[in-house]
Amino acid sequence: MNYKLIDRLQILSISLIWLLFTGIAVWILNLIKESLRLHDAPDASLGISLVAIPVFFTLSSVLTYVFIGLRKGRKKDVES
Amino acid sequence: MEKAPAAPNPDYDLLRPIEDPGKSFYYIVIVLLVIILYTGYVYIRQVYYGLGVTGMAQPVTWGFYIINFVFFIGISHAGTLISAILRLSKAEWRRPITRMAEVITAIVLAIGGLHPIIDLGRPDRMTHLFYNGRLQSPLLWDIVSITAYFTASTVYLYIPMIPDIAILRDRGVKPRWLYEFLSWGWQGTEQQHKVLDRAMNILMVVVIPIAISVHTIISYIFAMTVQPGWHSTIFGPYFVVGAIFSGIAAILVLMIVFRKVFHLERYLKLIHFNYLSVLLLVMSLLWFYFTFSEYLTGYYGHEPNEMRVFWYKFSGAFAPYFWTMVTCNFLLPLILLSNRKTRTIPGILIASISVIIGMWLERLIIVVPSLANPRLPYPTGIYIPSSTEWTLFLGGVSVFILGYMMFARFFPVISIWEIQEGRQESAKAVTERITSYMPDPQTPLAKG
Amino acid sequence: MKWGMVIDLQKCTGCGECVAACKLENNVAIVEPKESEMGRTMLWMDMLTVYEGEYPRLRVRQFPRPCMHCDHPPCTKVCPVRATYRNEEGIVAQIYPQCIGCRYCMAACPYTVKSFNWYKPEWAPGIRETANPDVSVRLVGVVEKCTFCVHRLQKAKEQAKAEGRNLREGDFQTACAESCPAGAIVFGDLENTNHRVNPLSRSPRATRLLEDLGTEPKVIYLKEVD
Amino acid sequence: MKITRRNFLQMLGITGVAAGGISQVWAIPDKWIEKLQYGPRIETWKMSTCGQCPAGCGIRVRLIDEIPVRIFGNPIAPVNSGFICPMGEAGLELLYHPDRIRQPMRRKGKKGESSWVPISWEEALGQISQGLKGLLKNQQADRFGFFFGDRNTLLTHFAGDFVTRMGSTNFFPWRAPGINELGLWQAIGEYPPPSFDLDKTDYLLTFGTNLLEGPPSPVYFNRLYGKLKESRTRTGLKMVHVDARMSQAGKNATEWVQIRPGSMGVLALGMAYVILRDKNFDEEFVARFSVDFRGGKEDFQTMVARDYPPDKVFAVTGVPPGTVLRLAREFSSAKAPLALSGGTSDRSETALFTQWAVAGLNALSGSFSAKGLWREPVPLPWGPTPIPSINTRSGAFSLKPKLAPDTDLPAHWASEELPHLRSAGKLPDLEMLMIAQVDPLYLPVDQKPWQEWLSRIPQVVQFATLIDDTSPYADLVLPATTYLEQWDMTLPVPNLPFSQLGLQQPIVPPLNGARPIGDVLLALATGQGVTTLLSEKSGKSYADYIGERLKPVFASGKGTPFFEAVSLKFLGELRERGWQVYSYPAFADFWRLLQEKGGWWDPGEYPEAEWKKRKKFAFPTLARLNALLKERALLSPGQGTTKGEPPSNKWMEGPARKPEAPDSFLLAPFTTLMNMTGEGASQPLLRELSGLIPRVYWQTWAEMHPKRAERLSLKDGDLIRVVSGKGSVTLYLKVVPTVSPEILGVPFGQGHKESGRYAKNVGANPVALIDPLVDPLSGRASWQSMQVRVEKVNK
Repeated sequence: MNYKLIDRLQILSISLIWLLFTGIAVWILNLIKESLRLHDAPDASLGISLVAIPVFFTLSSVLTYVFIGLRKGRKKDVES
Repeated sequence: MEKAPAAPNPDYDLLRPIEDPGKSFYYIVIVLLVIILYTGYVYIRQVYYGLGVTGMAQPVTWGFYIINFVFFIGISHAGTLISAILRLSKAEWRRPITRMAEVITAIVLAIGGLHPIIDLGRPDRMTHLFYNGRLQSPLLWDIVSITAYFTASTVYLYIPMIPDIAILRDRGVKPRWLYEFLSWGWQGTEQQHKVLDRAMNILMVVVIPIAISVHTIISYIFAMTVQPGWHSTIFGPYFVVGAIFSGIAAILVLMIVFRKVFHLERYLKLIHFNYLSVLLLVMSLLWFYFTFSEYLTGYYGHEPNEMRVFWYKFSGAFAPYFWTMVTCNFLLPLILLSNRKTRTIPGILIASISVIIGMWLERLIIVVPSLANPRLPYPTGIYIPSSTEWTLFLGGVSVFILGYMMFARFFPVISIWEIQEGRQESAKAVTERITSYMPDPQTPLAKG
Repeated sequence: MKWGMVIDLQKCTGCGECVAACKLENNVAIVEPKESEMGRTMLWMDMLTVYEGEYPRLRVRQFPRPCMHCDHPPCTKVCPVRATYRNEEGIVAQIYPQCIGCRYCMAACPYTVKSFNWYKPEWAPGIRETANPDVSVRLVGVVEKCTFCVHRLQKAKEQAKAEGRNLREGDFQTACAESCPAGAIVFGDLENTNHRVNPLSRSPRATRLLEDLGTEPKVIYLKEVD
Repeated sequence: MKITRRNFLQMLGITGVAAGGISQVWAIPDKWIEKLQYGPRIETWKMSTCGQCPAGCGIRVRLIDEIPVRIFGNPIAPVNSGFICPMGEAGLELLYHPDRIRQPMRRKGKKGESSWVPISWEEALGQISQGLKGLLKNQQADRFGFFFGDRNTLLTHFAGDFVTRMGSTNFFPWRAPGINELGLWQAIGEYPPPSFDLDKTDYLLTFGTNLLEGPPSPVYFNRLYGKLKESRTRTGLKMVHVDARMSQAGKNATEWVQIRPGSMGVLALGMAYVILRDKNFDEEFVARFSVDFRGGKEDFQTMVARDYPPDKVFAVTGVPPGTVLRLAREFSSAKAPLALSGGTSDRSETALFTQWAVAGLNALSGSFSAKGLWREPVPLPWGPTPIPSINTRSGAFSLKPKLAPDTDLPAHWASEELPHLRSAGKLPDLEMLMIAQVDPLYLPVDQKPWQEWLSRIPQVVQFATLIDDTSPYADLVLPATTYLEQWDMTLPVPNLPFSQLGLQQPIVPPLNGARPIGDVLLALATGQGVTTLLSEKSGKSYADYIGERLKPVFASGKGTPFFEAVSLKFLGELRERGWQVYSYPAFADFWRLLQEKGGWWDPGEYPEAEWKKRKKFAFPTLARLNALLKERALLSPGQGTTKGEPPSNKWMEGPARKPEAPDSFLLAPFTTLMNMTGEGASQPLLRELSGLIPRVYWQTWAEMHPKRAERLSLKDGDLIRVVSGKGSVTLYLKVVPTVSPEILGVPFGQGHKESGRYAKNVGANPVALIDPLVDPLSGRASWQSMQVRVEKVNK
């Protein structure tokens, strides 16, 4: 089995997750912009974003942390 | 631990369902697939003709879809929340249970999350949410919180699974590439273990508030309106309690099923059921307490519109459902679980199923009556769900079953490495912990 | 500019003309009998009845019920896509192409004024083609409701612009106000002291539906006194 | 759901076929479609007059590229001044009705079968003139008859004229009698009766008269009620509605008095009893202008004193003595008391008795002496028009300039009794009957004899826009135009303080092969060599006939075309000074103005009622009533006093009308504004809104008092079967406190067997329950006193 490919895929997946979460963040910010433009209750929007965005990033960073951590923690003698 | 020991590990028969699933598995899958395909057809028909094919009308403009949405999301609180709490409180008996619970969460959330979309009159316009949604609408809050919860719980499910996936990989279970890909190169080194533990510690802390927020926000959908029976401050906690309540019931049912199907008596012992059912009993009492105070305040305030809804539930058209709910959620569990003789596997099974039914009824009773009794002098609305709605409900359930079966087909439903870890370490850890609770013998007491 | 309506229940005879006029003016679909039986009848303007006391002291109060066009509308707040909003002239408008049909606004409206297109609206051949050309026909799966005949406002504005003058009271009347035989429905600018609605809205008989909810409706009822 | 939906659409398709007689469903002309899509969207307005009911409201039609899109009220039409009613709104749905007949059709199969062969106009007209020729040749002109729904338009005169010119006298107009018509006819022998002015009264007592939901002019009276309701809070005007069902009239009155159906006359006389006892009656009027009040041994006073003490009245009417006393005293001490009878009181076996008694009450309490309260009927400048009449002795119909008080009746009273007259041998066997603007087999008439009668007439020709319940008994159905495609002229509405002529003009040319009735009649007449229908040689069409009739109006210089509102008073002054508001030197200008403005009106010509000039007011007495009963025996086969029996007034109180069993009720049909006469049912809008107030859309409902419902453990929305000796219908139950506990209110106007897709087999027709009872004095069919049983049906 092609370890290189799988390795690539793993990296790809983790980056996709980042993409997703940044996407969500951008979306929320955009909605805040909207609500400011239409001046209907941006406060609620802000509140949500303050909670939501950090949460998403914590999740993604935890994932990355594990991802990198596991790679670092490999035994050197293992053959790929 | 080093690499997998040569001696056949007793826990490896947990992998049996994965290594050879057996015929019956495929039969069931086929049946479920048929149901799901039919559901798909029914849904497409609904999209084609419009929501008219449902039983909804004015003034009851929300029906099964919203009810099931709330219900499924409620069930989802089984997993992550509970396992997180158990992990956090270092309850050692959690080890065989946690994963089952977390899987429920992941799958049910996916299903529940779809329901609002099913409920849309114009699903083709979903995209409007993205380029000009409005965060001031509780619906948007929901979308955000549910996405967060879904991702969080999947991560929380996945990370503790890595070692087991590695085991599968090492045993060369097909499809190899999948396990290779998912195991993220786990080899069980000290370092990796440290990383994993740290990650999990962070996650279990993060997950709990998210889980709670999700159901609180779902309750906001109703509580944010000024409708009688909805506009209530305790709806948030009320919903959360209900959710955990139904969640625990769901786990219990699943545990009993798996115990039977995969012969896991060695792992899922009576003690587990005992603990969980006590938890269920506690939640049942808590639920009753909330229900009681919710309706008492409404009744005592005696605001005419509130009362119209109130009587509609207590003695009106919805009385049968209401009292069934009370029986299912309170009386029956109380009787069955408070008494040691009936707190047996069958007793627990009955109690849990009745709780699941009861909680579904509760959602029904929250959604419909308030809509059916408008403030202005309109005639009381009627709501008779159509076959379409029933089918989609059935479909949702079968998707859940299928999903769970697929998971059980590819991954162990009981965390092998945690059990082993438990075997090897926790005994030691626990004794240490206990001694640490005890007063130190060395230092003599100061003489008075 | 704050458009509002005053309905004098002392004058209203409950004939239902406003309802008919509204349905035709706004091309509100007529659902088939089965649907109607399920409670899917669409009335932007509805006629509600309250029975007070018993014979011989029985009094029957009937009141027309358009959209209240609240100043603090509970419906706009919950809409996830801004398909309904309160415009700067105080009219709570619906944007049909925007609506995703979640029906949250219907659930949130304490006056239950909104209707939903459960099916594709159907008209008999001929009647569909000759519907009021000023009002778009709705699609399946969207929420609709009384708009204070906002299309007439646009026309009136253009007219006034073309004649290079300001909007006069008579220029913009809703279909119901225009057609009420008893003259019970008066429509106009609540802020403009020259408009009849302005003094009427301050009459001692003036009352609003479910005032205590703080939705501040711009439809004002003048109580029946006998 | 999907399936039922399909079915529904299919059902439409099929009815379309059946009704149209052609496989393809009627729609607007094809050339319009393109116009509607790519037209320049030029907006135009046309004035005309509404033809949905006899009120003659002015309408203003909005056209985009010559295509009507909406009907509004004509703001300068005095009768409705810009407002219209739901029926008026729905006009276009009638014009564009998908089931409208495109072609003349001959019935295939035998009478009573609704299956059709389309034929050409030529063929149809040929067939009719053949028939007529035959009759004229054999001197059998009297074998030709015309049953004509009188919409209070000039067309009625024209049709009558047509019949006479054909040499026949059998012109049978049909319409509901006007308010007070029956009673005042008996009392003073005048037709049309003097009219009242609601504006002038300070105590309005309506005996079943519902001015808000039916003729003469719902819009005018809704408007007036709005005004009165507001002003009464200051003026203290009292409005009392007496009826078994509250209805809009009762809801908008200050008081509603429950009464047993058909016993209103007794209440009126009961009030008279109190007034006489109090000696608080209009001495002067009674002394100077009335007969039979006192003196003579069977005078009014004795009868009332003997037979109508409050307790007896209570027994018959169910109105407590206290209420009778109070009403009587309030009424007699009012300055300008006004009692009206009509509406539901017309629809009982005691119709005429009631109206006469009410007229007596008016006379007694000084209503006729009140200043400006009563006014003379307005003579139009075009001189007397012959009145269709029936001679109660011979049973012969005829058109007369004036009715003979003792022997004649206005023909429309008796026109529901035609089959009976025939079977009594008073009516010749007709060879050819024309039917227009009325659907007799839907109306509350004695259905069976009607079907038999129509079945035995070899040539029944019907003018219709839609196949209706009568069509299956017609041999030939001719597609008639709607009021939006034809010329016509609506005549003054009785009881309005001005006379108005509303011009109906074609908003669009006749659609899809329909032709105006007037022009068809004209063609037929010329086909018979009869050209005298139009006096001028130049005349070609019915429009010219209208022109001719208008010439004298123009010449008289009276009145004026509609114009922007000014107060009647101011206008009166203008007229006194001989001013015209418009100047129209030539008739052509006058005609043009009429078309622009929508009609002509004359507020000035409205003198106060003169009692010196007229015949003395005859109070109802036992002797008179019993005499009348014999006199009119012809109209009421098998009713009234049997020979030898001493004259009594038992029958005047109608049969004992207490429902006996706990589940039995008195059926009380009523009409709604959305569907006054049943024609509304063909239009979807009205179909849906007919149940607006009870919120039972599209369905027919039954109104029951909460107490009774409770006892029968029925609740709102239940499905009930109403059973009478005659038949049974299934209805939705509406539990409302607005009906007396004894009755079951059922709306009339739904449950058509035909009349297009929207009406066909939707809802139920209470007529199916009604036994043919007749008011022996007027010949009007009664629908008030059926005993019905109610049983629950499981959905």
